[in-house]
Amino acid sequence: MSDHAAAHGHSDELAHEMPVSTLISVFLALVVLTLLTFDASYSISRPEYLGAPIFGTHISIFRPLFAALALPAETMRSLGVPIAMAIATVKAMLVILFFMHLRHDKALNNLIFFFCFAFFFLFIAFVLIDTLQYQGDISSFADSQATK
Amino acid sequence: MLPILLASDSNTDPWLNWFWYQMPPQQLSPFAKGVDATYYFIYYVCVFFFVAIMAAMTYFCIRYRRKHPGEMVDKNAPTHSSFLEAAWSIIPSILVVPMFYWGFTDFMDMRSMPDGAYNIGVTGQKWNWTFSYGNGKGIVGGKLENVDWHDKKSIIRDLPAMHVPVNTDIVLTMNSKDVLHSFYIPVFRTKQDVVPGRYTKLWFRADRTGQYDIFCTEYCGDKHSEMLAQLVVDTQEDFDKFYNRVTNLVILFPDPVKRGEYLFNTRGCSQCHSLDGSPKANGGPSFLGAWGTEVSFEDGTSAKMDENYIRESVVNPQAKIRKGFGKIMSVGLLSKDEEFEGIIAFIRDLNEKAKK
Amino acid sequence: MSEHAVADPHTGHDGHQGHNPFHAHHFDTPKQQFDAGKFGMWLFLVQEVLFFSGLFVFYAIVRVNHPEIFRWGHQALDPFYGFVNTIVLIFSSLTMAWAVRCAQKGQRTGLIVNLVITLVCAGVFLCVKYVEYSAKFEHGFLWAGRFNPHTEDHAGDHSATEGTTSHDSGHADASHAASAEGHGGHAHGPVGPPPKNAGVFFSIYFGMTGLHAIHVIAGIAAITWILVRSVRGDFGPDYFGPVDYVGLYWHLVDLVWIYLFPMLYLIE
Amino acid sequence: MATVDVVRSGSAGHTETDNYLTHSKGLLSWLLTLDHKRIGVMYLIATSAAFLLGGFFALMVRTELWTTGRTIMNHDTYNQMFTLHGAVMVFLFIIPGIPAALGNFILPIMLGAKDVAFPRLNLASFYLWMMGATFFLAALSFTGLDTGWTFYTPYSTTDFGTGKDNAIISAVMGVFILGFSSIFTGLNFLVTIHTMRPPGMTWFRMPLFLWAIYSTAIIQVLATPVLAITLLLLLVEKTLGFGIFDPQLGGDPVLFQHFFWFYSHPAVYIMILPAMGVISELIGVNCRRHIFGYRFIAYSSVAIALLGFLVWGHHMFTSGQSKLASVVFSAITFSVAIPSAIKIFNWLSTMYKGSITFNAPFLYALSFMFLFTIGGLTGLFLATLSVDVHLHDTYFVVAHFHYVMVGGALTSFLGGLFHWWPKISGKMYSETPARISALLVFLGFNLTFLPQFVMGTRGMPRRYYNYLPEFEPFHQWSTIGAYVLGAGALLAFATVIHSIFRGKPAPMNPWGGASLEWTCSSPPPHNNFDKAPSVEDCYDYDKLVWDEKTGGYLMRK
Repeated sequence: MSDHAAAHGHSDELAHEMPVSTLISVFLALVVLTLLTFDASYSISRPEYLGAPIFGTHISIFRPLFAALALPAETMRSLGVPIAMAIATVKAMLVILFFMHLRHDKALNNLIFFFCFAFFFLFIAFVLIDTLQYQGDISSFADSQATK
Repeated sequence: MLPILLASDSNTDPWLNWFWYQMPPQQLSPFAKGVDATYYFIYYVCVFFFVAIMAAMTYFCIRYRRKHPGEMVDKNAPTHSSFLEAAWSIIPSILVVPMFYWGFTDFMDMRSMPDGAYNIGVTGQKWNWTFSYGNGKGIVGGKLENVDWHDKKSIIRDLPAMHVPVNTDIVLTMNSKDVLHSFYIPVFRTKQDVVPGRYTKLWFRADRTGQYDIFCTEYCGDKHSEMLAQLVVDTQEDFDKFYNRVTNLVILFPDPVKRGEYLFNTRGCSQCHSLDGSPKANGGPSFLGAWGTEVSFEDGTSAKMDENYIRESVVNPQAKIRKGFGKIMSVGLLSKDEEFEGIIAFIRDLNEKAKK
Repeated sequence: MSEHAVADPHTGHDGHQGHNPFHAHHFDTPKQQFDAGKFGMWLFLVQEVLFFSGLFVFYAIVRVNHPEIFRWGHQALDPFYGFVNTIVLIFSSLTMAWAVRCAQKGQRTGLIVNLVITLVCAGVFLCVKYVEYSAKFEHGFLWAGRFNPHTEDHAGDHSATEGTTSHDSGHADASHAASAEGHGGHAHGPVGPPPKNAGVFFSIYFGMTGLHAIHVIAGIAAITWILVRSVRGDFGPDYFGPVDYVGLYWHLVDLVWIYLFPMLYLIE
Repeated sequence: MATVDVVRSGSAGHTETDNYLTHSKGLLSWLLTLDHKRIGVMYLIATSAAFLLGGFFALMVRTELWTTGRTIMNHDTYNQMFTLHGAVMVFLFIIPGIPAALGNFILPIMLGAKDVAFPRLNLASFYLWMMGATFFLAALSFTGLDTGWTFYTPYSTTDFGTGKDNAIISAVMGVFILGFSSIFTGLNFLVTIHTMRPPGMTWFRMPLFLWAIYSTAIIQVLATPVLAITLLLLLVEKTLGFGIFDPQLGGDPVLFQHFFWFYSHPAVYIMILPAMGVISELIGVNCRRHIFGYRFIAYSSVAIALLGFLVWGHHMFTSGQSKLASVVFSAITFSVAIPSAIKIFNWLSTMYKGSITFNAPFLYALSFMFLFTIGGLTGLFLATLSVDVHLHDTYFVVAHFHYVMVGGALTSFLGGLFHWWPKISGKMYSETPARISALLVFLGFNLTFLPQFVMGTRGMPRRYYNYLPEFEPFHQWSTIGAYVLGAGALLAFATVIHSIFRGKPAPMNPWGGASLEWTCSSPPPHNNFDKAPSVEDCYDYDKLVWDEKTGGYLMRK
């Protein structure tokens, strides 16, 4: 199934073996991405944030980026969710593909796992669309109660 | 077939009325005819397919019945046919398109509220409906108690009646005080759940007078089945009479104290005046213990709190300002004699209650 | 939740038994058994994802319709704790993946050490959660039905709700530690009065992290079971399915947390 | 026929006496068994008991409705009766009935496997079922479970301050646990079908029953966890006040319906897909004709399973759901009609030029065709937006889903039970009472539910204890029908039980089925197959020969 199998010398290997170097690299990547999430979040929400104080200087990826783009405050706020979710998804993919071996797993296991996310999003999307539509009826009732 | 169906009117068409009891009840609202036409379209499609399938099934059962356990079948009988299978995938797919389309257009009709309609408030609670006219000026309600369920007249007599004028667009703004209910008027083919924490709306227009059933169709507990009401479609004159009757305070509250309490709560008095002796923030003096006492004013004068004083304070609030209070109340909120009678009785009654 | 099948004690012997004591009678080959177990575990994970989906839907709806609740509520959470827990879980994922590798290669000591580290990480995670939860209980930052934030506070502890003194939050030690990590000791007391239904934020917080914590506890039980079997020496290159399956489960727990952390602690 | 070379014994080497029933003895050998056949039998007993319990509640409901006003019980009792009827029938009988009872027994044998992939998990599912059922019985003893099987909020989260609260909590716990039983069963079947097929058993050689169970299992694994989380949220809402569904705490009661139907609509297909699978087998075998359009039926099962996830909002057209969502859900709902229609037409074509025998299983299959056609067609009314607004929550809906669930799932359960009973028990049931039971079920069922369509179109709301007097005649017809139906079902079970004691020993293949379960002895041996069976077309009946001596069919060599 892979070249590691040959190295191990076991003929009918049950599953792929992940090299230690890959595992540690993935771990480090996850840590870096976690710090990046902080960086993005703080760059958006905290004006006084300059970057992570490391080696006597402030290191930040997103702050100079946002500064360069000079986006209006509202736009920047609305970017918070997509950026955080995008980074989280990259992290999740790393975990799924390497820690969970899905990259080397059967196509079927890949299929069902991504299929289930399709249902997950379907669920969220339909419910969200509907509740957004009738939110007005709820808020108008809440307003009428407040004035009473 | 369809034009005949669209024109069919279940109130007058005896053939439709006779047909196998499959009749929905009378149709009254603008969309009821559309709903029924769609209903019948689906109905006849279903009958056609059902009869065809059952006829084929019966024929095969008789024609191909097994005569001996060892009997073998014709080996050349087909085990699939792309043509047939395509046919019975495509034909039903085509047939459901008009069903969806007519259902969709009538539904949008039902759910889009007309402009300038007459508004009635509907409140559902366990287990009765309350109808509110003129923004709460008139309230109609009632409960079923110990009726004879075999006698429809006695049921109707005890039910709260929602009166509406004929040939007028009516919008119901509905809310529930506790759990889910659902407001269902079969003659209008319309129904809407009544949800706590939000408003839901329903509209209709009755094109003839009469009296019709209203049901709660969302299970709401013990006496769900008794959460009924009557819809009374009146002529405009009758409706006006009804409206005057339900908004007439003397009829609604023969007891002046009750009338006063109602006015206190509904005409804004309670926003500034308390009933427990404590002053309200940015408000006026409390009503408790005030009756019959000597009250002093900002200009140094004083007067006894009696009928005339109260009347004057309501009609012209700026005339006498109580010591320690500002010129807050601006407009007289009551105008009719029976209203003054009520609020005076209410304030006087507070003292008597306090004494006890 | 072991999805693997082991030998059936009631079974009569058949041709396949003998070379592996954990090879169940109804599978033709160990490979078939392993694949069946793995497919079963993936299906179980699919089920888990959809199990969590309800809470994510709830989150999405409140988030979209009432962002003010989040803007206010998330300040009550200390990102430092979230950060520590993220690193702890990621690290435990690493050791778990490593444990699987050790099992595959028949390295018993490595397997045991990795599993023990994973267990310790899970324990640390729960301890941090405990500290966080007790702070929320103390300040009355509870779910909607019990939401009752106190502005007055216990002796010696500064209120987390006093927005004006936000730089001096109740979690002083945590904030300092956060600075040490290089992420600024920002305060985490909500600023301003709570918006309407602010408690819903804490319903979401307790709902999501609580369900996740239950999964962590289940994971601890599963890993302990694997550990016992590892000490017994059950696993080797021919048979390591259970380690792999529990590993997959543990990574899913990590996966959920990867989303929960920014969703609850970071996003405004 | 005596001149034809035939195989006399399906699994060589097994004597008549060594089968799964006699393999080991004692109560514990049953309670701790890992044999899918024994677990299937235990499920069969348990779900049949649940059916009788649910049926008892149904008769109580129908008896009370004999007259408007009080007949035999008060409001509260009536509300509990219809709640328990619905909940017991749905969660304890229909959902596990065919997949867990018949499926467990038949699936591995049909597939040519020795067992399901995870025998211990299989036993665990059974005990989870028992645990869930216990919680239900506890709810019964707390008295006052009256939320309907749907547990709609905010009624179910109301703080009643009586035993009702405990009853609701207990029942919700019960359903939660039953959900996991269902998930594990589905998971087990999916893995079994994917990984345990013997050489030669390709996907398109699988009997259609397996395709149906496979599709069902997809739904069980994908949808049931959503029910589980919904009920968990309902529990924390009720006990702690989480503010998810309760408007007073900022929640949204309509959200509960979204959550609930995301599971419960696909759950309808958990109920009907296995039934369709059973019918495919019954029709093929009893018409002795290769099933018509095999691939279309197989694909349509999977299509129904997947489309079933996209239509849940059609339960909510009047709930306060937005117009947009309603329109989208209505449009998608119609798409489910197509695969269902394909199945009906394909079954019908299978009968063409067949050799049709009218044994009890086939009579049940015929009534399935009749009843499910009505059930399916009346679904069109309810998928149509404007018509549904009128019919929603009336007896029309009640009649519609009973035509699907009872007319579909119950008749195929009984049909399948008779069909595989010789295999399960090794005994032949007596044909005449079985046929009479089929007739009674068919007539009683129609008498019960046809009048309900009429009432529904005339606006009679469901879940009513009292009703307007004009509906009384319809209710009385309905009640009479219910008793006939009940008698039919009892007769069916009595016939089956009678055969255990008095039935003739069953031949290996009494009906002439060509799928693998008919190639092992009746009852099957403990290990099903000693060596992987050779797999051929499971709908090719030419290879079978009638054997007068044993009263069954034998395989041509």
